[in-house]
Formats: sequence, structure tokens, C-alpha cells
Amino acid sequence: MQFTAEHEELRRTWRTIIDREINPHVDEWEEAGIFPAHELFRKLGSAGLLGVDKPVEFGGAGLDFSYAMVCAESLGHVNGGSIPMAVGVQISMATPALARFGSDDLRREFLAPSISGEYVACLGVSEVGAGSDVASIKTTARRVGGDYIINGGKMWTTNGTQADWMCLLANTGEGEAHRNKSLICVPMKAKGVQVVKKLDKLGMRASDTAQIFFDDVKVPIRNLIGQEGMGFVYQMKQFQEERLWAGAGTLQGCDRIINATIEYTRERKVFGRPLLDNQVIHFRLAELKSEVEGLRSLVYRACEEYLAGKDVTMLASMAKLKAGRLRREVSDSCLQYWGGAGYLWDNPVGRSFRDGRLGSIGGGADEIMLQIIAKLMGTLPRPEAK
Amino acid sequence: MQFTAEHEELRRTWRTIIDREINPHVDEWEEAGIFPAHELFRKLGSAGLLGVDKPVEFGGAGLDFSYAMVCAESLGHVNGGSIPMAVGVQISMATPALARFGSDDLRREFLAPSISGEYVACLGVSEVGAGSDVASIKTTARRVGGDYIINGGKMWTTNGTQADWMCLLANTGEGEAHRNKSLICVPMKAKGVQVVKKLDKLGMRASDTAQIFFDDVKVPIRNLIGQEGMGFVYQMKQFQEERLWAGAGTLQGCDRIINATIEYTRERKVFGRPLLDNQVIHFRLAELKSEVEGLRSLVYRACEEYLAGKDVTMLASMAKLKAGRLRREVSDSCLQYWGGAGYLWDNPVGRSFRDGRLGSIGGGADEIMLQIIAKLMGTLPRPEAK
Amino acid sequence: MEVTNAGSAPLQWRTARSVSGGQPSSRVSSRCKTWLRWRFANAPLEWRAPGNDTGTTMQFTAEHEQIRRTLHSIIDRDINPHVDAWEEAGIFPAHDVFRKLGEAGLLGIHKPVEYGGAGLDYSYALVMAEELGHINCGSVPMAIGVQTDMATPALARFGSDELRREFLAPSISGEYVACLGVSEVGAGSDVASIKTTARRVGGDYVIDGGKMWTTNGTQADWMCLLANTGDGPVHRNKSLICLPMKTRGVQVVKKLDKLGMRSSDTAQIFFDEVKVPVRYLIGQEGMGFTYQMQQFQEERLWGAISAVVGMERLIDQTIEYTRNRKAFGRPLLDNQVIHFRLAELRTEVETLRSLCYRACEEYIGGADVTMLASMAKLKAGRVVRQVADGCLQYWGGAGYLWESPTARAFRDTRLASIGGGADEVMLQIICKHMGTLPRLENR
Amino acid sequence: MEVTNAGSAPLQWRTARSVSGGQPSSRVSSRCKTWLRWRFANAPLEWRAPGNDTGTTMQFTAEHEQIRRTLHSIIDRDINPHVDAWEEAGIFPAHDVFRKLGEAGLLGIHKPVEYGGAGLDYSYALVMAEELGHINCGSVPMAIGVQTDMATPALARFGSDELRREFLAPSISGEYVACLGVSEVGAGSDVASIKTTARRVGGDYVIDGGKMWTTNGTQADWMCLLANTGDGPVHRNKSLICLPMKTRGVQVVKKLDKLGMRSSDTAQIFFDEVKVPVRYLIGQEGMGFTYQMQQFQEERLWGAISAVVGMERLIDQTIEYTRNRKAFGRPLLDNQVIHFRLAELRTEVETLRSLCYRACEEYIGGADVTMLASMAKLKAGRVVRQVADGCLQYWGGAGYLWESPTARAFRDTRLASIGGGADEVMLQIICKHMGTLPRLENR
Repeated sequence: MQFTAEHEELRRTWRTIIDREINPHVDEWEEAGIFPAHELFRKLGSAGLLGVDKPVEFGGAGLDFSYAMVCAESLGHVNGGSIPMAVGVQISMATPALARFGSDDLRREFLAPSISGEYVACLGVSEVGAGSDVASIKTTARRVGGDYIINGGKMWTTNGTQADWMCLLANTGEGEAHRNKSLICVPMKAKGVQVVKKLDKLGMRASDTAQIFFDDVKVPIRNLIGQEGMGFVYQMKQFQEERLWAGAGTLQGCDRIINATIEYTRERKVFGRPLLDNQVIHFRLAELKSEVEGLRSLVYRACEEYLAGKDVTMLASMAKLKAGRLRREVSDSCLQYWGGAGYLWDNPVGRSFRDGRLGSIGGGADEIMLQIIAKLMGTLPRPEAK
Repeated sequence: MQFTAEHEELRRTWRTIIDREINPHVDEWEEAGIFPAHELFRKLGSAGLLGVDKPVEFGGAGLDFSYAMVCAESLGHVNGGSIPMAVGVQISMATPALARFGSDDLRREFLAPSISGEYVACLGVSEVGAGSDVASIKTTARRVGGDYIINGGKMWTTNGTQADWMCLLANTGEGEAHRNKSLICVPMKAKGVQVVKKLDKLGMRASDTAQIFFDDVKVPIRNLIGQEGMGFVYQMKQFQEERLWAGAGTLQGCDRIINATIEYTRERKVFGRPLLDNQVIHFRLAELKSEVEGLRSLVYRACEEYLAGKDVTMLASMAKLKAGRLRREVSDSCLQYWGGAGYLWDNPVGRSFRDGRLGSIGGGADEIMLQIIAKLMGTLPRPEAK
Repeated sequence: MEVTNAGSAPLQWRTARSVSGGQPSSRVSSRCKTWLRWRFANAPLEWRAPGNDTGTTMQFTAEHEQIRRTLHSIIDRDINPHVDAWEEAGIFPAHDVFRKLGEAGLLGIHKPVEYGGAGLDYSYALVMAEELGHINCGSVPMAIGVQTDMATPALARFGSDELRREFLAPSISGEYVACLGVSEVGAGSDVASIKTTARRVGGDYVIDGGKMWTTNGTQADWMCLLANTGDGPVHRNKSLICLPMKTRGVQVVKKLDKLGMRSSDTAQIFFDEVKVPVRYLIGQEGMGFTYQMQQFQEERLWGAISAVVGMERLIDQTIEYTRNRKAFGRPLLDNQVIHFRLAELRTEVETLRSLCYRACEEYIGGADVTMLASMAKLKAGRVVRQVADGCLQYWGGAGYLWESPTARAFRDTRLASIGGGADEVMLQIICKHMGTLPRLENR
Repeated sequence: MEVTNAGSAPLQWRTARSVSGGQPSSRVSSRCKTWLRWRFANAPLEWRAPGNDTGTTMQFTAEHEQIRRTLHSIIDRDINPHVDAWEEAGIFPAHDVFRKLGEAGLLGIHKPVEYGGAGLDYSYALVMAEELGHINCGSVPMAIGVQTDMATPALARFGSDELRREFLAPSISGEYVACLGVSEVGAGSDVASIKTTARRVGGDYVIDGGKMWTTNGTQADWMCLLANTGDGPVHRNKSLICLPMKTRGVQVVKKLDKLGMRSSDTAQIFFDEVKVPVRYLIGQEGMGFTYQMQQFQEERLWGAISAVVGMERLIDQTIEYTRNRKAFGRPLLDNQVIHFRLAELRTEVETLRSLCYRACEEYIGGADVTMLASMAKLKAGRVVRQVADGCLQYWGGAGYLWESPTARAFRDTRLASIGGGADEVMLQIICKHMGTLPRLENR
């Protein structure tokens, strides 16, 4: 991975905007259980940060995915996981399929304002009975005249109470589970869309996560992204970027926690000397840092291969798996050395402990990643390999 | 676990005999790939050490199982895993079923000389195609007149090249796999018994492990232990003691390795101070010692409940599982602190590393223990639960 | 001993069991039995004499079972239905709850009979601690533990009769809530370095300084305070003092907002020329550090055993959840990685339980169990985190919801490796006992 | 930078890729290409110009592939068929094997062209190290690694022309076997504390002392020796010297009997008034420690990358074994704990590989990669043990047999966390770079 001056510029821009517009407010947003997505996204949009890898025609910068990855990495500087996750949904989870396969009309209507920050996007894949098992979703979109009539519901929807539109995955046919789904842009103000509740979560407390119901929601057929029946395939591709994002998004957060812990334990004296001088502490931090650099190398390598046009499903899944595991290990280990202070509610490491726990669950649990890797290694038994 | 003066006496006796008759010879036995089982067992027999929990009528001491457990624990003082394993086969693996269910005649013929040390016993359960999956063994013993005619073969037989008799598990009928097996005392000199080869193993190098074939081997029907068709059930009970033995047998070996490592790292100076003064080293050793004491408590508790007449399959399986895992962890971690010296062939920690690796494989691999525990927790899926 | 002589040893052993074994370990004095009968008179009676004991220790008697049952019924009726509300409120009504426990005789199980206790041995206290795991959170058990095993053991053991009547008896009856004042802002694990002082002025101690991380701190009636009463070496200049929290100059500055243990009030407290009479001193002046170290021994054992049942329940709940939850067309539980992992976790839990039982036996037998208790505390801290984290994983998003039992366990258990002496402090103690701590650190 | 200005930044970025990317990283000079063509003339030609490079680094070229193929064919023909016999014998014929590798140009990949090397960049050496994992044991790759990346880098970089002609050229051609003399009985990880001395007497160095753990020690023609040539501070009083092993006074005392790496001869060596001419000094006197530290950088990277392919192969063999092996009526591999565990291990292997590639890129780019190389070495030591231990488990008894690949891997890989700087030394280096090592230790 050879980073250019432009990559560095992008990092600096993120850092400045995070220091000025995000970090000073995170505590209050955490307290409120939500953050002002429109207000913040508009600022990010003006700074050109929401469309670095999106087509120039719709307000993006038209750069390659390595720049999106730098965005993910840079967001680790935010003191908490909620905002990076919300931004990640906007940049690399709800919009890649639209950007790649959507019609110009559709992209003008939904993509352009999502890049400018006027619109907040959310992703509608998970359901109550179908979290990791995407193929088994139950929401349907039937064609009636020029419309889709949507019924069902979505669960675990990040940005769900504030979003202007959803990139919805729904069954548009009866066929085989991998060929009967489509991605559809659904305006969240459409009649019949009910945001039932904001979920109260262990962590990611500044992020609004919603359960949503669809009751005969009508959207025009032109809101279909790409081809009907291709939704599962598009979503799998979209997941590839989501996973790389998850891998990259973990790096700087881990660095931040490790560095904060070094700083804290250097100041903190116990038995008359800095805590950090305990060999178990500085060795353990060295071990964790080594793991972070390992993950960073894996993410960079996957990104390079992705840019070179290769299918990186395996490397991306490995990065996601390792990222989930590592974030937990880093948070848990570092918290230990803060003692009681780490256990206080607003402590950054304590927050990382709560927020980071989602890493092994959201966006495909560790076990799903293992299943994918096993499948690509050719070791998954037939009956399980749907 | 309240140990009596008699338990302590037993420990002392073992320690004396190990220091005098075993440890001085282990290196040469390791080199030779075998140890003189008859010679050694006769010494142990004269000291009354081979039948502490066996019936008084056949030369045993008639004590309860806690004394056998003390034997297992005491054997950890031996510098290597081969001899403890060989003795364990004699005391707690090949003879418990015979002692409990065998006829008086049979016990006079095979048990009494095994207690006196005149005979060496081996256990014939594992086969080439059936290691952990005992129910699927293929060796048969057909009744022809007053004899059983035995065909098939056994694998991984400890003491196999020196044994006088084998406690053989064979299919004596066609029925359901758990009710068609019997345990039979087979004299190893019987015609048709071929000890094909001594297996060359990663560790346990002073122990002879054999592959054995049976070609129309005839033994009289009175060599049957207990009832025909009950072999699987007897063997499962015998396994219970084997597992407790494995748990107890790990304890003092781990202590020995930890203590040797403390001693070595205290003497050894690096960067001008004892290696042991490195916090990562003394903390790590403390952690390991804590795990050993945890295992010890588990073994003692299981033993108490076993003495109280309870079914301790679950606790015994847990002890075996934990013992296998822990021995590996202790050996591997301690070896690290010996540096190059630990990597030398005759180093006790290096030997523990090779020998101890068998703990998670032999006598039911870790995965089998997990399966048993899962079954007893009621969490094993039906199709797997044969 | 000669090996040749060993041959005759079996003769001795043959009768060993009949001599040494088989004796009932009748730990319950007849007076206590009467007390128990009276206390538990209204509970369903399935009474049997403890003489049925098989002689192996840690064989639980009917009295142990009685304690379990009594505690369960209080938990089911008076605690668990309210836990969610208390967690939301960030506090639980300690006086209400403790009065109920006190009436049932559960706050003084191994405290002297003279002050309302049951005078039973530690195994009964252990059973109590273990069963607290049935409470649906970590905060309430912790608060009860402070009352029974952290703030009161020294008073019960070394306090004057007068002092015990004044502070211990109402803490056993549940009228008073106690808290422990050891940790300070600059001295968490390093107890010897506390800064709070209690100077003798006439017949009073005048106390200045402050305490941190004080569980029950906003509700407590009195604190078992550790303070420097002299200038000597740090291990001999400290004393334990009973400090009524309503005394002038005691300021409860704030309730700390914590990652977990949300229904437990944890306070920071300041002392500004707080005066208490010298007779509030527990035992001898200058012995505070020593008493506290002893008191820690019970705290640690309590901390370890109190984790066990909660873990078991979480594993059971996870089994139930994953059995009902289908993914890819079959119960989640049928995934081998899940049922195997749960088997591993259960193995760790049983190992921890065994270690606690063994430490308890030895403690009752009069042994110094500092090392075993520290090991148990260390292991508990490690295992609860593994269990909470491991179980949460299999609940997926549902486990991440704020009020799910896994999320609560994940928050609450994280304290186990920090509070009451962090893992690293336990390691240091174990090293000391193993003789492996370098001189420099070995003070 | 002002946030308000940031809005215009995208304009710049839009063309970024076309400016910065897309340049072929043509690392192979034309002279080298000629050399490669000549060297590999008899290998099947699937040649293409390196200009096809996409510009992202660590994109392998046809030349890299050529090296892989050449090495594979030597391994398949001249090494693997004999490994079992060599393991049994406790030694392998280093001269025979090295001559074959030398003839194929594989012992001097990134060594100067003037002495028979190929003058390629480190990525080619990395490929070579990686592919050594195809050898069915750890000993032979280690011996080759000593020859190419441990005993010769300092000589190649700092040695005089004369010295390089005398020792480097025949080491590249495979005529000479080299060994490295750094570790001593009392100084394994603590290099600064070695005791061997080389005193100047007239035009000679007179060497006394001894070396331990010397790989290739019984067969080597010369040793790259680290010795104290002065009395100054420990980091400035050492020198590297080329020492012919046949010199009078060099005694190879014994071949060490090791847990693993059984076909590698590891020796203890003594020096008794060994005389070598002063011109055998590598570079400057007193710079030995510094040179050796640099040399260690390549050793570490070599140690890390050389572990990768062996692990991959072991995982693949385990997949094959468990696919064919049935238990409870189905392939062992179908156990979810097995295929998931293998997926975890594979993830760790890919992570390690990525870390090595990244370190290599940065090294080629001129960066100091001490920290990344130390991390890679540390991680490699950890991961190989996990992989060997994890795979062995699923082979059951068969994996425990002496000659099974898992048993050999289990024995051989255990050295990875010890040799070439133990894990703890790596941690210390990383701590130093992180600025977290306490002053006291930070020398």
C-alpha cells in the first residue's frame, strides 16, 4: 500500500473535522442516545468526505476504494463507535450498490443528496428472524402496476430513526433464495413505514438503531437498483466493502485506545512507580500493538487486491473476523490497566469496551465470517453450504 | 478432600521408590524406547503399590479410589510421562473392570499377578479405524465350542510389546453397538497374537506402544469378564477411572515443571538479573499455578463425589479435558523461559512438551470430552448423539 | 524411609478408611441448629440430621439447603421483580432489601450468635454467596457481599462488645447498611499508600481525607474506615474505625457513573475534620492493615464463589436461547462450535467452583488460604469475562440490547478483574506465596 | 488546515490516482534481468516484462514466479526425497544441497552481482524464504536461512572486496557453508554481554572463548563471528570477523541433541588462541554490534516469512487428512469445531503474511523496519505454535507418531519463539520503539 499525498490530505481533513465537529459533542450525544445526523452529515458532505469513492457526476470525488478505506481508518479517531458506524453506513454500506448499479435518475434522487450530506441513508437487510442468514429474509415487495408494495419489517437498522431513505433488500419473487431478491430505494417518509422503536443497546449509545415495519408501502418501480432478482448478489458485493470498512475502521480506534492507555499508565503511579513500568503492562501493550499492525497489513493487502480487481471475499472476511476479535481484546486488556477509572461510564476505554463488542456481531457475526472462510477453503460440509 | 496419614504414607512410598528405582533410569529408557516393565512392576508390586484399591483377596490393599488417585498424583514426580502412563494402564485402565466384575478364577489368574507385578497388563480398545469412537470397533470374538475365536487388531496399545495379557474389548454379537461387546482376558502368548510393530512416537518415548493383530486367536470362554454383551458398559465405567487418573496424573507433573522453571530462572541471569525477576515470568508462573490448583480442586471434588457413589462422568470428563489443555499450556509456557536449554532433547520441560502433548489425544481426545460434557448438558444435537 | 520396608505398608492401609473416614463432620453446633430451626420455621421442612454426612467435606447438609431455599424465595419475591427498575434508577433500596434479608437471618450466617448471627461456619456463608448468583444483576449481590463479607468481618472478630452491639448487631438485623472505606483516589490496589488520617484529639479521632469507589456509599449508615492513625511504617500505622455516615464533616460528593453495576451506588466521599469517639476503634490501634488483610481473605473468597451461579445461569439461558433460535434452518445450539464452547465454559465454571469449595474447606480447617483465595479471585475474574463475552456472542444482536441478561452480565462482570484487588494484585500475592516476587517489589 | 477549506479538497483528489498511481515499480534492473534470463535459461520460459506491474507494491512479477519454480524443482528433486533420512541421521549434507542451490543462483538473490549474486531487491529474497516452506522440515530451511540472511548480510554490505571474494563469493556459489557466531552459553538473547574476545596481536586477532547454538556448526567452512575487540562500552567494543572453521584452536565440541530441528546440526564451539589475520575483520572495528543489529533485521523478517508456507501446507494436509478420516460415520473435517478452527488458523497465517509483505515493502522503500520485523517475528513464533499444535490435535494418534508431518512441525516450530531472539526480546524491542520500556531496562 503506497499512500499518496492525497491520502494524507484526506486523513488530515478528517482529523480536523473530528476534533472540531465531532469529539467535543460525543459525550452529549451518547447521553442523548442519538446524534444529529443531518447536521453532521451536511458538514461532512461540504468537506467532500461522504463521496470520496463515488462518481464525480453525483458529487463524488471519483477516487478509488483506498480513499474510502482511509475514511474508515480516520474515523477511528472519534471517541466512540457510534459516529464511525453511522458514517460507515452512509459511505460504504447503504450506497455502494446504488452508486454502481443504480440508474442515473435514481442516483440523482438518492445518491447525490447522500453525498452532499442532505440525506441520511440506512440499510435494510437484517430482520428479526434473519440476522446473519440474509437469504432467509421475509420482507416482500410485490409489483402492482407501476409500484412495489412492500410488507414486512427490518431490525437493527442503524440511522433508522433519522434516515431519509433506506437501501432495502426485499423478496421480489418466489424463486430460489439467492435469485429472488432486489435492492430498492425506499423513502422513509413513504406512507406505511413505521419506525417502531429505538433499540436500547449495550453500547453504540449515540447511534439510533431502529426496528421498522412496512405496511403496504408503495414505491415506484423505478426505485429498483439495477436489475430485479439481483439484490442478493449486489448485497454480497456491498458486504465486501462493508467488511473491508469494518477491518479498516478498527485500526485507528485500537491505536487510540492503546495510546490513551500508555499515556494514562505512564502518569499513574502505583507502588511508587509508573504503572506502565510493569513489564506485564508494556509487554502486553506491545503484543496488542503487534496484532493491530498485523490487522493493518491484512487490511492494506486486501485493499490492494481489491483495487487490482480481485475477489477479496476471503481476505475481507478474515479482516472482519480478526477486527472483531481484536477490538474486544484490545478494549478488554487496556481497560484492565485503568482499574476503576476504566470502569467509569464516560471513560474512552470503557466506551470502546461497550461499543467494540458489536464488532463481532454486527455486519455478519464472527461465526458467519468463519463459515465464509471455511467455504472458500473448501472445508464447509455440503449440507451447510447453501 | 481430607487426606489421612495413610495417604501421606503412600505419597512418601512412591516418592522414595521413584527417586531410587525410576528417575535415575528414565534417560536411558527414553533412549532405548522402552523400559523394563516386568522388572519395575515387580518392585512396585512388592511395595504394594499396584493394588491399593484392589480387593484384599487378590493381593490388593482394599482401599478406596482416593488412594489410587494419590498414586496417579504421586507419579507426576517421575521425570517423563511414559512410566506414569504405563503404571496407569496397569492400575486404573486395564484392571478396574476385571477387579469389579471378573470371576474369582479369572481374578486369581490375571488380577493377582498384575497386582504383585508378575504380569504386565495392556488395554485393547482403540483400533486403526476406531480411536475415540469406541462403539465402532471391528475386532470380533466368535464363540466356537468352549472358546472365543478372536480376529481383528488393536492400535495404540501401551505396554503392548511387553504385556502378558490384554483386557480386550471385542464384538461378541451382532446386536446394537452398545450391547454387543464384551471384555475378555487375552494371554498375549496365545497363538495368533502378533505384535506387529512398536510405534515411533513424538513423545512418551520410553513407553512401548504397539500395533497388534489377532488371527484366529483362541481363548476359553471362562476368560470373559462378567457378562457377555456388557463390555461397552464396563469399559465406560473403566473410562471413568481412567479419566480421573488422567486428571490427577497431570497435577504433580505440572507442579514439577513449574518448580523446575522457577529454580532455573532464578539461577539464570540475563541483563544482569535473574530471569525470574521479569514480571511477565513470575506473573505467568503464578497464573499457571492458579490453573493447576483449579484443576487439583476439580479432581479432588470429582474423587469425593465418586467415593460418595455418584456418577462423576461429567466432572471426570471435565478434569480430563482441562488436564489435557493445561499440561500443554504449562509445558509450552515454561519451555519458553528456558530458552535454548529447554529445546535440548533431554531437558525435563522439553520432555514434558513432547510427552504432555498426548494428554489431549490419548484416552479420549479433548473433542470427545467436549462431546460427553455437551451430552450431559443436554446440548448435543440429536443426530450426533448416538 | 526404606523402600524395602514399604512392602509392609499395605497392612496398615487396609484398615485406614475405617479409622480415618466415616466421621460425620458435624459442623453445626446444637445451639445453631436450634437457631436454624427457629429461623427457618416457616420454610417447608425437609429436615434431616447432619449426622448423615458421609465424612467427605463440602458435603452439603440440610441446613445448607435450607439457606439456599430461604434466599431463593426472597430473591424471587423481593429482589428479582425489581431489578430492572433499580438498574434504571441507578440505585436499589438497600435498607428495604437488607431488612428482609436480616429478618430471614441471612446477614449474619457466620457472625456471632450474641449479636444476632447464626454462628455457623464459613461453608454456610459460602452457600449464601453462591446463591446470590440467582439475582439478575451484579450490583445487589455486591452490596450484600459488602455488608456480610467485606465491611463486617473485622468488626465481628476484633470489635469490642459495645462496638459490636452498636454497629454489628443492626447490620446483621438489616437495620443498618454498611460500607467499606479502604480505596482512595490515589490508592486503589496499593492499600498501604492511603492518605486519609485519623488523629487523636482528646477522646476523639479527627478524620481528614477521602475515600473512592465506595459501594453502598450514598446509603450507608456507617463505614468501616481504614485510616492512618500514626506515622510509623505503613503496615503498622493504620487502624479500622467505625464511622457513622451522618457525622458532621462527612460529604458524599458524588455517585459515580459506571460502565456496569448500574443499580449499585458507588460514591466518592470526603472527610473534613470528622470527629468520632476513640472507642469506635476496631480492636487495637495500628493493627488496621493486618485486620484488613484478613478481611480481604473473605472478600476474595466471596468474590470468587459469588460469580459461579450467575455464570451457570447465563450459560443455561444461552442454551435455552440458542435452542429456540433458528438460523440456516436449525437451532443455533446445534452448531458444534456453540455447544462445545458452552461445554468449555461450563468446565471452567466447575473448576472455579471446585477451587472455591476446596479453599473453603481449608479455611474452615484453620489453614491460611490467602493463596488459594487469591487464585480463586483471579480465576473468577478471568472466567466471568470469558463467560459473559462468550455467551453474548451467541445471542447476536439480541444479546447486545441494553437489558438483555448477556449485556448486563458483560457490563457487570467486567468489574470482577478490577474491584477488590485487580488481577495483577492477586498475581502479586500469589507470586509472594510462591516465593517468586523479586526482592525489590517484595515488601 | 481549516475545515472550511476542506470543501475544495476533492478537486485535488479527483486526479490523484492518475498522478500517483499507475507507475510500474520496476525493481529489476536490466542487468539483473539478463542475469535472471541466463540463470533460469533451462527452466520453462513464461517470461514477461516486469512493466506489467500494476503499481501497487508486492505485486509479484514473472521473475518472482521464476524463483519459486526453480526452488520448487530443487526441493522436489534434491531435498524432500531425503528429508526423512536426514532427520534420522541428525544432519543433512549441507555442501551437497548448497551447491545445488548455488548453481541455480538461489543463494545470492539480493547479494551483489560482483560476487555472483543477482543483485535483486529484498522482495525476491522474501519469495525465496517463503517458498522454503515447501521443504518437509524446519532444519533445512533454517540452514539455508543462516547462509543467505543471517551470516552473510553484514559481509555483503560492509566487507572489503578481498574479504567478499574470499568468503562471500563461495558462499553464494554454494561451495562454502557459513555459520553465525553470536550466541554464547551465558548470552543468548543478551547479545551485548558476550564474552568471546579477539585481541590484536601483531597482524592477527587472537580469539578466545566459545559459541553456543551454532546452526550448521559442525559443517561450516567459516563463521561470521561476533567478538569483543576492545574494552569500551558494550555496544561499541565488538567486531564481526570472518573465521575459517579449520583454523587451529577451533574445536567443535559437540552436536547438540535437540527437541526438534533434528536434521540440523547445532554445535557448541570453543576457541583456544585461534589466530586469524586482521584483514578478516568485516567493516570497521568496534562496529560489530551495530552491524549485527542490522543483520538481525533481515534475520527476523526471514524468520517470519519462512514460517508462512509451512503452516499453509500443514493446514492443507490437515484438511486432507480430516476429510478422509471418518469418525462417528462422517468425515472428521465436517466437525464444525475443526473447519472453523482451521479457518481461524488460516486467518492468522494470512495476517502474518500480510505483515511480512508490508514490512518488506517498507524495507525496500528504505524505511527502518525494526519494529515491523520484530512484530512479524513475534507473531510468527506465536502463530506457528498454534498451527502446529492445533493441526496435530485433529490427526489424533496418527499425528503423534514420530514421522507424521504434524509431530515434526510440533517439534520444529517450537524453536520459533526461542531462536533468533526470543519472543520476550521482540517484545522488548517493540516496547522500546513504542517508548514504553522503563528507563532502567532501556539501555
